[in-house]
Amino acid sequence: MRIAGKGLTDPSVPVGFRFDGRDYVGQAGDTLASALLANGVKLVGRSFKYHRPRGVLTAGSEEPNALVEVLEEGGQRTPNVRATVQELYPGLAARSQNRFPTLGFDLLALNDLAAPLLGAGFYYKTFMWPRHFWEGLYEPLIRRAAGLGSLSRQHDAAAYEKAYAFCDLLVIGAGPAGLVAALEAGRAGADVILADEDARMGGRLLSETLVLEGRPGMEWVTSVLAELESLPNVRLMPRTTVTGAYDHGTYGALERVGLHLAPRPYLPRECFWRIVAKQAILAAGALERPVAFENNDRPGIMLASAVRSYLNRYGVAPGRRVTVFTNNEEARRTARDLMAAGVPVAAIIDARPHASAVEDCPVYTGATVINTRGRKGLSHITVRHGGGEALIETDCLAISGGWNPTLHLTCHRNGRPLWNEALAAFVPAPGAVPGLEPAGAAAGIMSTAACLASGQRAARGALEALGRKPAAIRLPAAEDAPYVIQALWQVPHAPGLWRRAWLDFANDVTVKDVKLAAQENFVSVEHMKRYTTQGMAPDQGKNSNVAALAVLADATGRSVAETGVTTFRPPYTPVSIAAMGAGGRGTGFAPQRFLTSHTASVERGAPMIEAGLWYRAGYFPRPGEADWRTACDREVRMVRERAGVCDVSTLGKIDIQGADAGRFLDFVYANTFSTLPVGRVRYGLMLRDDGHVMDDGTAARLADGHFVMTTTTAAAGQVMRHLDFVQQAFCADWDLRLMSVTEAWAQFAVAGPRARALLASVLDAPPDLPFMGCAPVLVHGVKGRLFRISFSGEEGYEIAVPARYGEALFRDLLARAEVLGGGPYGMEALNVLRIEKGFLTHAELHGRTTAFDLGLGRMISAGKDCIGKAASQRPGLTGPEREQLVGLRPQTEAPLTAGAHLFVPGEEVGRAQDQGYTTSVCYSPTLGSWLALGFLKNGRARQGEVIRVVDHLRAVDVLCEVCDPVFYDREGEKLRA
Amino acid sequence: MRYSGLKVITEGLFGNRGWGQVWRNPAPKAEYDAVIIGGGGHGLSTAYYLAKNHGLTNIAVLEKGYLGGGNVGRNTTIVRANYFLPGNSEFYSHSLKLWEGLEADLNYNVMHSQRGLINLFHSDGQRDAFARRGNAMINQGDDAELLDRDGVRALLPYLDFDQTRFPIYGGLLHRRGGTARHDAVAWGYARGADQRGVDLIQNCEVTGIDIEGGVVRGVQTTRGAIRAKKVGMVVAGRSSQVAAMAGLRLPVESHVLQAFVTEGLKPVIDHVISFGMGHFYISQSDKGGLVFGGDLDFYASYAARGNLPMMEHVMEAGMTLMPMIGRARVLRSWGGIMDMTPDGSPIIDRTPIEGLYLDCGWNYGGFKAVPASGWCMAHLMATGQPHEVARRFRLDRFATGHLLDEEGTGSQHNLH
Amino acid sequence: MRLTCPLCGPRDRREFHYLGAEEYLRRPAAEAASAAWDDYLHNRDNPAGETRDLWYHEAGCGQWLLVTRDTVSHDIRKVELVATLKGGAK
Amino acid sequence: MPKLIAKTPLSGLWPVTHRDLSLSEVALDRITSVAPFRGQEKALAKALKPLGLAFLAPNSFAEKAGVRLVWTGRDQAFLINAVLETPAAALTDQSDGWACLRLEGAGAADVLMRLYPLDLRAQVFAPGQAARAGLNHMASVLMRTETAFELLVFRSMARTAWAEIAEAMQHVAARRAL
Repeated sequence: MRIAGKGLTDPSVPVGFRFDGRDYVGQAGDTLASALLANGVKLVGRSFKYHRPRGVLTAGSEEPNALVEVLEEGGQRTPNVRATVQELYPGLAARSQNRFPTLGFDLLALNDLAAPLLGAGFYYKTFMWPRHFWEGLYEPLIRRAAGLGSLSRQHDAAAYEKAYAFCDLLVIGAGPAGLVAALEAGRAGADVILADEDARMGGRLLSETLVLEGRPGMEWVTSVLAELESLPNVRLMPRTTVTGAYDHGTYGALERVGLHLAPRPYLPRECFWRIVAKQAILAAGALERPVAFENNDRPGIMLASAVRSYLNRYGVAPGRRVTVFTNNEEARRTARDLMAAGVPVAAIIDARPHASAVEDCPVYTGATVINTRGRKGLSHITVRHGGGEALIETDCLAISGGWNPTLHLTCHRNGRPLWNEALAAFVPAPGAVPGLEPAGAAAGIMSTAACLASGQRAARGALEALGRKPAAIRLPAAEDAPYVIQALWQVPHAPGLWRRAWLDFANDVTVKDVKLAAQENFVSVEHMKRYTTQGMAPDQGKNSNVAALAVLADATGRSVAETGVTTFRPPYTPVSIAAMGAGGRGTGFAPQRFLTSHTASVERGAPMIEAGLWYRAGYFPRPGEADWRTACDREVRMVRERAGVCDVSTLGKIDIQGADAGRFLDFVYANTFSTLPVGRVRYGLMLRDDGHVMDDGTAARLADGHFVMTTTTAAAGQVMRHLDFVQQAFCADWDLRLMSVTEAWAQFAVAGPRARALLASVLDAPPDLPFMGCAPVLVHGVKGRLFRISFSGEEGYEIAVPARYGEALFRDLLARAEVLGGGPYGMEALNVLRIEKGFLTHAELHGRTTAFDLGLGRMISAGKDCIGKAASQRPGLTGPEREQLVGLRPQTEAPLTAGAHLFVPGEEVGRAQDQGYTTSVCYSPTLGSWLALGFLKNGRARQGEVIRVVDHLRAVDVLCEVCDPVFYDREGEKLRA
Repeated sequence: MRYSGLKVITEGLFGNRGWGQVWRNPAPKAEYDAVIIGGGGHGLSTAYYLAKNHGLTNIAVLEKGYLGGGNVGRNTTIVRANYFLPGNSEFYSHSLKLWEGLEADLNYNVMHSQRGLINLFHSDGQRDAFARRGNAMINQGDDAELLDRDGVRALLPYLDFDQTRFPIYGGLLHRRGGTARHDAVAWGYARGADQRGVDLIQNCEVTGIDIEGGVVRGVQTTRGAIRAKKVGMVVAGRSSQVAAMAGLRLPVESHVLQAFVTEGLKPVIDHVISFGMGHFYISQSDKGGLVFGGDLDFYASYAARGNLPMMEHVMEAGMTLMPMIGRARVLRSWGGIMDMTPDGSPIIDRTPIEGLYLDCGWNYGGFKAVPASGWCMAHLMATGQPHEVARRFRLDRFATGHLLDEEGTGSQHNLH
Repeated sequence: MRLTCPLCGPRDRREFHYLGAEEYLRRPAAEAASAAWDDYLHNRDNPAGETRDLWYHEAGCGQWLLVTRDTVSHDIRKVELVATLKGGAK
Repeated sequence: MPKLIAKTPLSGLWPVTHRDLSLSEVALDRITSVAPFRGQEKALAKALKPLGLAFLAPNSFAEKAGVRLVWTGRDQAFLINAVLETPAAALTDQSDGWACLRLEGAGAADVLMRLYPLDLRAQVFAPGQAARAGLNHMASVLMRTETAFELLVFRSMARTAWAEIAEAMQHVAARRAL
């Protein structure tokens, strides 16, 4: 019920919205919760386990009950939205969740009847028989009953973003302490960010009828905000929750950029901020907590502070006849505010025996609420007082069990809060997060005047740390009433199977559950939490943890301080995966690397295959070719018989210059390079420090002190990092410069019997290179490099030009190759060509292989030290037990698969009999046979043996002959032609 | 007290007053036949099997905090037997078989849910590597199926098959893979060990290991000295510190691994999905939270908490693979301390000190190993001989080169 | 988490690649005993407290850094360029 | 004789404009990595003198008559749009390895602070400053001139960089439209 003249919402701007299929009207400035309450809607959700009817408990993000799904056109929806945070916008559509079929009639409410059987941890003790019923029956039923809202299963196509921000001082929370802190620091010239979770800054001042400097608190808020906005060094970030405190002044924060509006194109829904702050002030206030008593979870039972928020900020009376139940002085303001606004207050129930009774309504002191009535909305409460009991008719009970400082961020770096007996609350431990100073209620400072002073003090501390002078702002006069509280966690109720007092509303954890945990010796707080699920719901125990600890302390005869506390971990409030993962959708997850030949390849219909971050052409189909194999076979034959062109620019290329360049290569390669003549190229094997093969490639000597090294595509980054390390750690005083030039060159393999002819047509003065020679060339007048190297086994060259000419040269080479009966070839043919030749890729160099395994043991030069040499000589890395590289040729025409395992024919097929595995297979059109490379125990000594190749997954079981891994042109005559 | 559905009903109808303590709170005795340092999953299962399989009941588990407070209570609960190197295969296979009988054995519902694990692959090369793995699993006697793209689509229709950065080529399905309720595993073993007479001593930190002439004599603790002929160090996450008390320097580096859980949601992900290209894996707990994680933060740390870069990377991976989870909200993030070894495989072995045994180096795969680790460590401690399925988990294998490097990333501790 | 690169200044952790403990700077002589290589490659003090380890400013200047920091609090005490360590790598 | 046609890394893309932000490709003629050999710093300084440039302090660049020298690492700088020949330094042609993007207009720093983990506000990252830093997942060299940000990214990734900056521009523009 809206109260005319109250609140900060705008009655002149009606906002239509929909909840559970019904249309309502609220006002600009409303949250969904305030608008529903204004429309008299009290039942907004069902509880997690017992499906008890639930209403709004709070007015903030800590809300445990009023969780809804927000619906969008097209079927997308957002589950578990706090109605207390969701701002109203025209057309907002929401519905209740975790109920079937409707909120009013929920069949799963039967669980409430079975409650005696569903106590803490009941599921650990049952559902064990028969065994397969768990996955088949019990678990699916439990899964369906559990959970809260539901995802739509549609891809989330909305816009999200992430951003970085930096400041001298981050002020978290824009209540009285935060505003003062920001103003003090802002006027002092510090670079300030003021972040507040609410859409509107002001904190509790928005919800209270407090007076500052003799004027309504809101006037002070407005004037401070106006000044802050005018300061260029202050940045205001409303709707921004600081969610985590991380190392070295880094904070995570979630901004609700567009959630208060109907979706619009390009406007991010949310932004996840990474804020780096030299200093920070935690002025996040405090959260009021309920009291556990029988049936304290009914719709209409609300925190006292929330009642004041709805009344004073939203102009909504949450009930027609309100009662207040408190253990502290402050909550009694609720009754006074309500009465001043003309809302009848049926009674104040104050648990403190010596509390005053000044309000103009019945006041029961030393009294407690012991039970309530009203299934879908509160109707009555029962009060016990001075030996008697009274039944009071009321539709809204405002409760307050005191306040818990919002200290969560101070725990994010493993800080443990301290128990403060006077406040009956935990307060932040000093220095818990370096550079983060709690202020105001977050530090356990409760009066408005003290909060203001505390904010100023914290800001001055931060300014001092920043080396700035304080601004000495004048603080407004404000109330300074002491915070008087008498701890009250639970009101005992009579025994009874269905009698329960709730602690954790969101997870349906009751006092009984905590006591049962204690009875079963789950007495560590962590055990109690995990056994009962206390504090593990969406509110992460913000409403209930402290009371649950107190109940556990009581049940185990310890003090709260002795009992300890569970840990608050980030995020403070839940963060959507889409926001923290912004940019990751689709191809955004990792950069795409495109070759200069990309467009030309796509034009020819080549499928572009991911190779690491690169895209490479798989094959170049010709009209009439039925499948990739046909194209691949043709391309292989083309290279073997004519000439093929393939873009190999993805190989890593590293420029190595300096007098010590050769010496350096000797150190990082297993074999020797310092003896390589200028104009020659050598194959190099690079080991990891632990003696296994890291990578292979070539290095060409362009000049005396100038080499260019190539790496495999996959290992390019790793090799660069490794070379930098070796240089800086072990060769820092050598004359040596390293520079990646991978991107600078477009490089094409030109291979086949007609390769020389093809090259002659593009080179201005074709050099006569020997095998493994290199030379500078002019390619149609452009300075390039030519290497005579081959990964195909044919006479082969790699021609490199500056990348800007890559596309043009690729097109030119293709056109000329086609004249010679050749053309482009892709990854598939490249792979077949290299398998035929027994050349290696990372299928073989998979990180577990050694030079010995590959038959390259002799490449480890005996005459010099190199990275990996010592470790490669460990006994486990050589010998007949090792699986060694072999070739495998089937005795039939049956296809082979990679990843199959090898067995001795006639022996059992099992792990103990495993002899090895295949790594690469192909159909060789050259040899008319399937071929495989693989690793076989003691394989080099077993050539000629027949081995059984078994792939259970793809139903392959083939006998193969073990042979040399080089299937084609073993003598290398073609290469050297 | 035996647990059963009937017992739950009868107790429930009588106000649950009859449930007794799940374990005792014994005071430490001056001497035990054996003590196990570490009351986590592995320590508790070691104690359980020492008592059950070897009849050793005069033993104690010493836990510096609360039982199950380490990585057994802060992991992503995945249970699988999909290793491919001899030495690992048989061990994890054995572990999975123990899992399959665990509820009946412990009379405790650990909610072991064999909902199927799918490892996605994104290139021909990855498919071949997974084929090698899957065949090794079958050779070992476990289950594996190779799914093509359509096969994956049939099981996981909500993945982004069209736009994701690394297209889905298929997946390796391990039907017997799944999840379990992590805390329950610790509690179930603890209860079982306690029932067999094992003393579970909480809030008892070991501060020294007594060694005389190369032979272990007992331990010093915050609750006094305890003599023991045999001492097992089962403290993954803190192995280096405890081993240092015995003068040992281990091939272990401690790293933080983060994990995440969302708010509760109605069932939406029915399997365990692993997205290797993005270092991302996910399942949905029975309570409804999406439980997921990624790679290490990569720097040595004992902070049991992580930082944003890896967190964001994990979320980005989730968004490229299954953008339907975008609206789910991360409720909590946490970190565990991982014993990372130079080959990514664990150590269950004797030490140079007689009577002192070591179970450590679980990298980030310790949860699924809890049953077999305890089984094998108990065998080692009771008989002095390594168990057949754990015989390759030797401490000296790094020096000798008999490595178990499933990832093929080499001796850098944090790359496994 | 942030590291101050001696050349580039304070930077976000995401720009750095981590290798491992300082031991990697103490490469034994080629002829050293296998135990020395085992210590170099595998065995670590792995302290819960102050440690020195190696980071690479991969997205930045490409320098390897020796970082003195605390593995429990994550405090960073010192960052040095590996290439200019006094007396070279130790 | 046939002539090879040169293409810039982002050829085919037109400048993108959102409100007053605009993104365009800058065609650079020549980039040379200059890394003085051991003990050759003075000789290199001499060689640079005719260009009116001196080797730089980290995180900065200098420009003279259209020739720019930008710090890119320890003992390393990129010389842009000039020819240098000297035995005093390892010279590596990087002309074709990088794409150069220019972002200008109000809010340019806001856009880039969605992708770079750097404080790029003018009072912190002023004209003349440079940084080697990650543009989201990509290596880059970032420079601020009097009027714009200019950044180098690897040629093969230039389209990703372009798309990511353009998307951030859209977001910033949509926010400003509120």
